[in-house]
This record gives sequence, C-alpha cells and structure tokens, in this order.
Amino acid sequence: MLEARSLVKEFGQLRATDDVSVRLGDTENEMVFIVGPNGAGKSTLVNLLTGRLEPDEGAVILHEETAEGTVERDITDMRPDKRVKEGLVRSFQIVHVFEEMTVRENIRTAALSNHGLMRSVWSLRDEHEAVEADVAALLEQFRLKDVADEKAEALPHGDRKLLDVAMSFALDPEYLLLDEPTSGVGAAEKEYVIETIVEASQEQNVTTVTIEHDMDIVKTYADRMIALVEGSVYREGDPNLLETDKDLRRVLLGVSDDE
Amino acid sequence: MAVAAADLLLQSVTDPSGWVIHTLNGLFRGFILFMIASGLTIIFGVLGILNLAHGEFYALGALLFVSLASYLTGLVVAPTDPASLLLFGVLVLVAILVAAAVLIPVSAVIETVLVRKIYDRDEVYQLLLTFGLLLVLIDLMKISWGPGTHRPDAVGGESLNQVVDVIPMEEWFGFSYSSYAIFSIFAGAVVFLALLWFFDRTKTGRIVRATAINREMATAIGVSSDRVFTLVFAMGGFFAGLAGAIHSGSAIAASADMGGDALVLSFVVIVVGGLGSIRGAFVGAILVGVLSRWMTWQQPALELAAPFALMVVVLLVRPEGLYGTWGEIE
Amino acid sequence: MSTSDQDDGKRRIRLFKGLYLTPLQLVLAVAGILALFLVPEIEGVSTRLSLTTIHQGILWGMAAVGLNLLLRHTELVSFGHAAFFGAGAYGGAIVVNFLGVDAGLVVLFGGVTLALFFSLLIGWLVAEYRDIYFALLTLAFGQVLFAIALGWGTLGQDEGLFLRAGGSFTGDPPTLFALELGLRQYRILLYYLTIVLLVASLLVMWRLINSPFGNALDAIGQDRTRARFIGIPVKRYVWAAFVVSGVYGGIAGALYGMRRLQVTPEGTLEVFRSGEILFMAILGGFQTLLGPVIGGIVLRWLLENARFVTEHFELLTGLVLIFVVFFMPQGILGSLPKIAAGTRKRARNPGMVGGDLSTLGTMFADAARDAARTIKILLFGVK
Amino acid sequence: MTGDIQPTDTAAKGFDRRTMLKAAGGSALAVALAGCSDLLSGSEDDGGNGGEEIPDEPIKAGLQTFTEGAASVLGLQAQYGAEEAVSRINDADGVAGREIQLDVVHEADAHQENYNTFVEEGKDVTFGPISSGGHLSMLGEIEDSGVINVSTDGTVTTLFEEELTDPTYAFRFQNHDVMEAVSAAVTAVEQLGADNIDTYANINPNYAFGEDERRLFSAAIEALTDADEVYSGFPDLLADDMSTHVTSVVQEEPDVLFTSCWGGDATLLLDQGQGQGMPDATDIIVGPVLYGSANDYTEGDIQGNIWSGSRNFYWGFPDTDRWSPGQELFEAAQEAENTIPTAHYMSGYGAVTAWATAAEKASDIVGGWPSQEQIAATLENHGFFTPAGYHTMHESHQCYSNSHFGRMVWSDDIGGPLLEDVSVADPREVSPPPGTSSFDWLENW
Repeated sequence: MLEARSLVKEFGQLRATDDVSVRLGDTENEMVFIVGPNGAGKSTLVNLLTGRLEPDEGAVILHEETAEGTVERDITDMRPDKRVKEGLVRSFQIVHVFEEMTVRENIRTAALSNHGLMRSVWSLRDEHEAVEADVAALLEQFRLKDVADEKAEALPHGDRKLLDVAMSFALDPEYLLLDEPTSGVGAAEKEYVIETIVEASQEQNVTTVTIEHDMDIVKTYADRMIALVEGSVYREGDPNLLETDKDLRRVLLGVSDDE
Repeated sequence: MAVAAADLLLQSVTDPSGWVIHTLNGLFRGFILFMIASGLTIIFGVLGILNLAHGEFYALGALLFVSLASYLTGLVVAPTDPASLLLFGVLVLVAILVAAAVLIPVSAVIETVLVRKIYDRDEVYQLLLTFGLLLVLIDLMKISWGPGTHRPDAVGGESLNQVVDVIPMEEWFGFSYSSYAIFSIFAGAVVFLALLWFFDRTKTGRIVRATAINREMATAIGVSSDRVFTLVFAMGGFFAGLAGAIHSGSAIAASADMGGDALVLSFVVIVVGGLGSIRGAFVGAILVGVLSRWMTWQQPALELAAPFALMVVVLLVRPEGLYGTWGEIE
Repeated sequence: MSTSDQDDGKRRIRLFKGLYLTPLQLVLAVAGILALFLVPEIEGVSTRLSLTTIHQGILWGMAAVGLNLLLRHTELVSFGHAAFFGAGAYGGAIVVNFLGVDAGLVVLFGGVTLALFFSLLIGWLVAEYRDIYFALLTLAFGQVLFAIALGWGTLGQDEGLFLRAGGSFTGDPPTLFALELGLRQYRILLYYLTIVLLVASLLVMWRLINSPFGNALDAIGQDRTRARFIGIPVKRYVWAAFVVSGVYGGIAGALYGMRRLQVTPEGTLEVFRSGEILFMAILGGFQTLLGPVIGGIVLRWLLENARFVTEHFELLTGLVLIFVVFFMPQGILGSLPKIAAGTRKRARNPGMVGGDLSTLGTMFADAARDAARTIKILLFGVK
Repeated sequence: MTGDIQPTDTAAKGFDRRTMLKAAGGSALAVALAGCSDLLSGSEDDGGNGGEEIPDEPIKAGLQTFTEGAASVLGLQAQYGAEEAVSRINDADGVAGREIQLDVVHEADAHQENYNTFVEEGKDVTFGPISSGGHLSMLGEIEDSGVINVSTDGTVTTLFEEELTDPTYAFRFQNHDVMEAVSAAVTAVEQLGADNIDTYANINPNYAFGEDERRLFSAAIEALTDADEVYSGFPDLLADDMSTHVTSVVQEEPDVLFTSCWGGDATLLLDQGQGQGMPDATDIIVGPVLYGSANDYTEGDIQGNIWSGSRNFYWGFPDTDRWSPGQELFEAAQEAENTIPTAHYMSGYGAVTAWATAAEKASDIVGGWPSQEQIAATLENHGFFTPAGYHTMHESHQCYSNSHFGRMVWSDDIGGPLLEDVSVADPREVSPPPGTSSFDWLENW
C-alpha cells in the first residue's frame, strides 16, 4: 500500500497541497480516481508521490507485506528512478515520450530500463528477447502495432497518450499514477483509452490512480474516488458520491463545466 | 594566507592610494568588458544565440578607431592650450563614435544574411556558424589592416592617450592617474545607464523585451521579430565596437586577433551576472575586472584562473547567475 | 551505423555478435583500415598528405568520437573537452617526467588515468546541468585546467613538458613494447598502435551506443523527465557517459603527447582546442559513429596544412564551416548518401545542374537583397 | 625523409624484401608492409651523398616565423632580414652557383609540424623560429631528421649550455639571453654607479623567456651592487593591460627597472608607464628588447632615461664614417619594407648568412655539393661577417656576436628612436665561457 501522510507543498504563497493524507492500494488492484477543480492540487499530489516534487512537510510511505507482517518504508527522499524500481510508475498530463524514437523503441527503452541497465552495458539492446515479447504484447494491447515503427513525434495526439501509458505499463508497475490520460483525446477514443488501462491494470494486478475530469468515466470505472479541493481532501469514498453529494457536485461540476 | 591578508590590511591603511589605483585599473578593465559583454548578453537574451564572433566586433571597432583617429587627429596640430585640447578631445570622441557606428551596418548585415537563417537550428549549428564567422572576420581584418598590431598615429610626438592624459588628475584627486581611463570608466557608466533607460523607459526597448520573453506573442501583436533581432544584433555590434574603439585609444595596440580573449572573458562576465541580464553583465564585468586587477597585484599566479574559478563557483551555487532571468532582458 | 535490422533482404556478414555488415560495408571497412595502414607509405605522393597531419587528425578525431557520445546521445554540448585531451597528454608527460618511466604503454596508461580522474570529478559536478549552462560550465573547467598548466612552474608553463627520456627535449622517445626505436620508426609504430586503438575504440563505442545503456542515453537526451520516470538514474548515466567520453579524450591526448613528444597548454588545453573538438564532430557528421574521425582529419588538415597552401587559411576554414552549416548540416559523412543520390540523379539528368546553379544564384541574390534592405532601413528608417 | 626509399637504394641493395614481395604479386601488401619494413630495417641513411655534383636546381629553404599576430612585430623583421640576405646572396650568384628559394610560413603553435613539413617538401635548410618554446619543441625533430635548422631566435640561455650538449643539425644564430641581461645590468651600473643602486624592480613577460631574463638580470645586478629587488611582476604575454604592474613600480620607486617585454608588450608598458609617470619614478629603465619595437614607438613613449639593448645588431653602430654596411642595411630595409631594421632583422639576415657562407665553404672543400653533415661540420667554429660585424658559431652551436646597449632617443629624421651612447660588449665580457653554465658563472663573478 502506498500512503501519503500529511503532505504539504507550498509554491510561494500558494499551498498546493495542504496536509493531504491518502492511502492507495488498500485493496487488490484498486482503481482510484482523483477528481477536483483546476488548481486543486491533483497533479501536485501525484508529483509528490512519484518524487518529481519534494514535500515541505509530510511523508510518502510504502507498506510492504513481508514474512514478519507489514513493514513501513519511508520513501519521501527517494529518487524518482528508484521509486520506479519499487513499482511506482507514472504518466504525464503533457505527453512525455522520446520524440525521435519509434513507438517500438519507446516501449523497449522503458522495458529495458526495468531490466537493470548497467548490467547490460555490454549487451545489445535488440538482444533482449524477453523484452521484445513484452514490447510486442504492449503494442498489441495498446493498438499501436500499426504505428510501431513510426517516430513518436509523428503520431496523432491520441496515440501519443496511449504510448505514454503503454510505456508505464512496460515498467511492470505496482502503483500506476496517471495524470489525465484522456486529456485532449477525442470523445470516441476516450473510452477505448480508459478501457485499455483498466484491462491492463487488471491483468498486471496494478493499483491505478488516475486524475480524471470526465465524471462519467469516474462513475463507470472507479473503485474509489478522492476529491481534492484547494489542496485538501474534500471527499473520499464511493464514486456514487458524485451523484449524491450536492456540495461535491457544485464544487466539481460548477468548475469543470466551464472547461 | 593570514599573514598576507594582514599585510594587505596594513598596507591599505597606511597607503590607501594603492588600493584606489588598483581598483581604478580594475574598473577601467571592467567597463571595457561590460561594453563587450552587454551586447553578448542581450543577443543571447533575445536571439538565444551565443555569438562566438562577438569578440571580432570588438577587434573591428579597435582597428577602425586606429585608422579614423589617425586620420582625424592628423588634420590638426598637437594641442597646446585648453581650447585646442578640447578640439582634439572632440575629434577623438568623433573617431570613437564613428568607429562604433560602422559596426551597426556591419553587424546588421551579418545578422540578416547569415545569423537569421539559423535561429531555429540546433545550437551546435549556431556555434559552428558563429565560429566560422569568427575565422572569416579575423582573416578579413588581417587582409585589411595587416597582420600585426596597430596604434593610432602620434600627435606631436605623443600617443593619443598621452595627449589626453595631460589633464592634471593629480591636482584634482591627489594622485596621478590616466584621465583617458577615467573618461573610459565614465563612458562605460553612461552606456550602462543608457541601456537601462532604453529597456525600461522606451517603447522600442519594451518591444525588444517582449520579443525576448515570447517571440510568438510579439509577432501576434504586430511586432516584426526580424527587425527586433536585427536591431539587437546591431546594438550588440555597436557596443562591442565602442569597447574596442575606447580600448584602443588607451595604450593597447589593436590587432585582428584581439577578439578571442575578450570573448572568453565576456562569457565569464555574462555567466556570473546571469545570461540575458544587463545589470548582471554590469556587476559581473566590474567583479571580473576588479578581481583580476587585484589578483595581478597581490596573487599574480592566480590571475588567469581567478575569473574562471569565479564562474565555476557561481554556476555551481547559483546557475542562473547573480541576476539571472534566463532569456529575458532585465 | 545501421542496426542489425535485417528485413531488407540484403545478405549480411556477421562480424561478431550483433554486428552485421553488408558485403559493401565490409569491403569499405577493410579498405578503410587498410588505407589507414598505408598512410606512412602514400604520404610521399604529396607533401600535403603528411603522416603527421593525418595521425594528429585521427587523434583529435578520437577525442571527438568521445565527445560525440555526449553530443549525439545525451544532447549535451561540451565546450571544454580539451580538458581531457590535455589531461591525457599531461598525464603521460607526468609519468615520463616525474616517475621516470618511459615505457610507452605506461605513459598511455598514466594519461588515461589522469583524464579519468578529471572526468570523474568534473563529470560529477556538471552532470545535472543542461544546454548553455553545461556548455559554459565545461568551458570554465577547461579554462581552469588551462590556467593551472600555464601558471604552475612544475608543469613547465608555456613550454609544457617533454615526453622524451628524462623529460629533456632531446632524449629518446618512450619505448613501445620494450623496443627502443629511432624517431621515424617510433612514429610509424605509434601510428599503427593508434589505428589499432582507433578501430578498437570505435567498436567499443559502437557496442556502447547500441546497448541498453546507449539507448538510455538517447532517452536522456530526448526527454530527461521521462527518462527519470522510466527508472533511469539520469545523473549517474550522464556522469558515466561523461567519463567514457573523457577517457576517449584521455587516450587520444596521451597518444598525441607521445606523438609530439611535447605537451603545451596552448596546444592541448586552450578553449579553442575544445571548440575544435566540437566542430570536428559536427563537420564530420555527429549523427554518425565515424564522422568525428573524418572531421578530425579534415579540420586538422585545414588548420595545420592549409597554412602552407594559402596565407588565408583562416578564411578558408571559416568558409568551410559556414558552408557545412548551410549546405551539409549532416556533416561530411552524414551527407554522403544525399550527395551520392544527388550526383546519380544529375548524371542521369544533367539539366538539373542548371537548376542547382539558379537555386544558388537565387540564394546569393536573396542575401544581397536582404543586405541592401537592411542598409536601406538603417539609412532611411522603416517606411 | 627516410621513409622515401630512393630508387638508387633499391638498386644498390638489389633484390630486397620489398621487391621480392612485389614480385610475389602482393603489391598492395608489399606497400602495406613497407611501413613495417621501415620499422624493422632501422633508419635509412641518406647522408652519404656528400661531394656529389652541384645540382642545377635552386636551394630550397624554409623559414618559420611569426607572420601574424602580436609577435609579428619581431617575426616580420626576421622575415625581412632573411629575405634581404637571400636577395643579396642570389645577386652574388648564389651559394656555389645555386640560387636560394625561400618559403616563409607562419610559425603559429606548430613548430614541429612546420619543420617536418619543410623536410617533407625537400628543403635543403630551414630557419626560424622566433619562439623559444617552439625552438625547444623542434630540437629533437631536427636532430632526428638531419636537415639543418639555424634558429633565428628562440634564445633561452640554458638551451645550448646545459640541455642540448651534443647537437649535430640544430644551430642558433642570435645571442642567448644571458648576454643581453648581463649587458642591461652592466649598463645600469655604468650609468648610475654601483653605490647609487639600492633597489631594482622587474617587469617581464609571463613565460619561460621572461623568467629566464629576470633570474639572469637579478643575479647580475646583485653581483655588481648591493641592490634588493623590491618588485617583480609578470604581465601576461601579449597583454592588453599593464596598469597593475606600472602602478606597483610607480609606488615602489626603484632605482632601476628591468624589463624584457617585447613587441606590443614593450609599447604598452612604456605608453601606460608614461601615463602614470613610471620613468620619473625610476632612475633608469633598462630593457634588452625594447628597441625591437622601434617601428612602433611615439616620441612620448620613450621620454625619460630609457636604455635598450639591440642584441647583436644596431644599424647605427659603429658610425657610418667608419663602417658603412649598417647604414646600407638600414637603407635597404627602408626601401624594401619601410622599416627600421632591428636586432630581429639581423636574426633572419644572420641565420641565412651563417648557413650560406658555411655551405659555400663546405662546397669548396668537398668539391661538389656537401651533405648535411658536411655543412653542419663546417658551421661549427664557422666565422663570418654580416653588417653587424663578425660572428662566430661556437662548437656548442651557439653563435656569439657583440652585444649592444644604448639610450633610446627620438629622431624625427627616421620617425623612430635611435640609440645613443651605444656601448658594445664583447661576448666574452657578458657571457660565460662555453661549457660553463651562466648561473654558475654569475655566482662566481
């Protein structure tokens, strides 16, 4: 289980996250959605959890099951690349892929990095057959097979989003934090993107934490929902709250309708 | 080290003029450096290009001044009284300004014909182009002026700065010092204030700053970014030429290959001050100038390394430089 | 270098695991290496083809191969690579002068060790910087080393150090493989050693950039953030690449010191040497493995031998560099396929040459018009 | 050089390894192995052709000197001098009837490479360079390649004294540093009197030559007087600012200021010095190479008690009444290059003349065209005249000539400085006997 414990992050005067405590992956391959108006601190929370930002206060804790029971590990100061090795993987709101590599190379690069790079300095990158199989499977699963040998920079936006997520899955994640995987994706493709994510998460037994603005998607797919407002956890629980909780609806939809 | 420091302190109390003169020497050097570096830093701030040929503008200004000053001062007899000295000073000033002004069309044409074509290219090509330009300019100057060193013709048996230096500094300040150097320091200060005024107070200056911050937006509100780039490049050329002209009016000899050291030291200045910052270039230049003269005075072995060590420290501790704003003019 | 993508139906010959060449590539490679071995003989054909220039060009090119690991893959522009070239040269000289050892391989090892030390140190300090900051930081460190070598009496200041026996300027050159040789023989053997090391270092570099490590460097170059969040320890990898690249400079520098038998600050450490290493990589084609070596030989020739051909060698060199920027941005080697294709097309259809000329004419006319317009605006203002 | 196997060699050796390999059909391999065979067979001997018939083609000579940059103040003088010597020799029917063709190249920082290229171009003799560091870096090459080089300058004292003890092909025409540094000390003492010199200061360029000069001058002046050094500054070579050093001297007010600054550094020092009153702050300024910048001074630069050496040549001494060649050389230099010839003019002139006279002598002796060894052997202990007087090339390969020192005064006639009250020192007075190191010699003064 991944726990955010009283995380505080300030940017100048602004408290982007204000004493946020959440627990992720309490249950087996949980599907968590983070919702909230713009500027609520959603991305900041993901950045804090994955090590892109350092918190001013609070801690990020990894709960691990061992023979002696659950052990808490404080990973607040751990480098992002080390967190990846711990199974903590993310994607980005603004697509981050390797633009000059082909789609296949992008996924392969991610898959290889998970195999311990330094050990393989003296091997060749296309010698790793086990990796190739994974890459092929991901290309298939994310419907990227036809564009596998296109350069990433040449892809349409939707495919780039998919590639970003596919790379994350290539890393064999335990916790996957996706920052608006469907932003900028056409309505028709949205569902496909999110279905693929859900499917892959189930298959790989991943706890997925997704920032999402589309409330229909949240209602359909979420096991649990966390609503952030002005840097604090406003509501947490069943996605049905989106229908039943009037305050929440006002705060969320009042803003998100403007977008 | 402690003994040396104590010695220094004692010396500064017993004989302050040493400190004053060595600091003045540093200021003179610093202001020359500032005039070169200010152009380099605004070109980098607005155009995003580190112009390796910038030192050659300085050299060209120096050589042009030598020719112009020789011609102009050759028209008059050696000054004997305050009136003729004033005339002489005016001629030198005209030579300085004309030499620097020639750099405006020269650098503007270089910008339009060559540099403009590579704004969107990888920075390695920008470096390669400006380095190629550096080599071409050096050779063209050698062809035009000859390979050696050049000083303005003597007037009445004295070099140009000796003529100017008859102004009795000793009477006014209590110690002997080159009045030409004082004039140069003054000129550098004027350039600094003029630049601040230009970017803070004038419409054109604000347009340049807007372009530096966001080219697309500037274009969207109807600013011709091409013209702004040419203007900035020409300004840089002008100030480098001005530095060269003023510097070669002091005792140094101008030569086609004097640009290299100036360029490398200007890097130090703009990095220490913060890339794109005029205030930074000013503070950086004064720091480097004064530091290097103090070092030459007290720890000559460290003279060469000192500016670069300063640059390393600043980059490691505060990468954006003392006044860094990254690509904006401040 | 191509990857071993073998779907195009061409027959390939397996050199060793992972390295497959088409018959043509293999012939070219063998011919190239053979040609290099022949240089000591063919230099008599023209005095402008001197072994000295080619040897030194290869050595600078080798340093550029190292620098290219950073330039091409991590996309970092180093403006201070002479630091490692110089450290290699001075390291060798220090072995000869202060340890009194004149076995060539020990000298080489000494040079590499010193370069390794400095690349570890400087690399650690600069690994997290990028863009212009990286360029200027490397430049500053390079200048600090230059200033130390120039200012420190023990290192001989401007005269530098000699790599001849006992550090004297007329002593015997270092021994190679325990052989005491006359100068000419020493240099030929050193040249052959250089070729062997060059081929070996190119193969090593080839494997390195085709390994997952090389792949990771590409990733770092293209998107550092993403690289970090797919689990690549960015700083450590950049540091490692920096060290590899510094060691290449060190090997080249040590051999250079052994070739010239003297190292000087100006000859090996000055900022313009750093610039030259960088420009060699671009000139030869920095998107290729071999390009930097070609660039090394060509630029070295221009800088050194063109002096004997024309008084205006700087103008010539400058124009070549400007030409490369505008007409051959892929560098000499990178542009070869394009040039070959273009030449073939023109051979079939000579009419195209006229078109080329008119394109060229238009370019110059445009440039002249731009220049004239600028002058007009300066004189009369904007209408 | 030795890499080119002469056809005659092959003929002489008959059916050697290489021809055999060629005959075996592997000509590419044979060529490839030829480099190796070079390696295996040791150095080819090409020096054995002495006494051959005198060839028809002209003598190919190369000169490397600073043709550009700040050091060209000296370098171009050497070039003009060498060219004047070549033209005079050719007018007088050349060396053993052969004309000299002189190629000049910028020495840059590539002395070895320049020398090697000259050798590869088949030069019969090479001259230069100016830079002492560059000269050092060439010496190994010269001794190995076996083509005579007569250095115009590159005057570090210890070179032929201590470090290169048994040279064959490397010679140096110009006086070494000790002579001018000692002459400077002697001049200061003669002018002020030993008792009046309590303090002295040094300003020397920041490289090996400058340090060499400072040590030699300091040793000499301290041997002659009880003076103490109150300041020593080392401005960078080709500096663009000496204000700090000038300021320091002005504040210390030493009795004597010694400087070995040359070229643009000399004009800069004197010009900035005038601005801050440096000549007034000292009793005498002595500078062995100040006159080298004769063409660049203004009258204002040399105001004060400034004495300069002119190494082994001053064109105005002895007086034209007694000795006209100096004046004639002056006129030739004025006519050809509009320049006042300085000691560096003589460096080029003398280096060419030393070789040419020795080659002529050797060809007389061997009755044909002499080999490099034969010319080199003739050059040892070779005496010859130039407009500067009589020179002897000692067997250490260092040439000895008279050393000049005089007071710089302005002359409107020539538009530059003259030297007045020139004193001439015999090499025996101002340099150690060959075989003794200068510092040992100075210590035992």
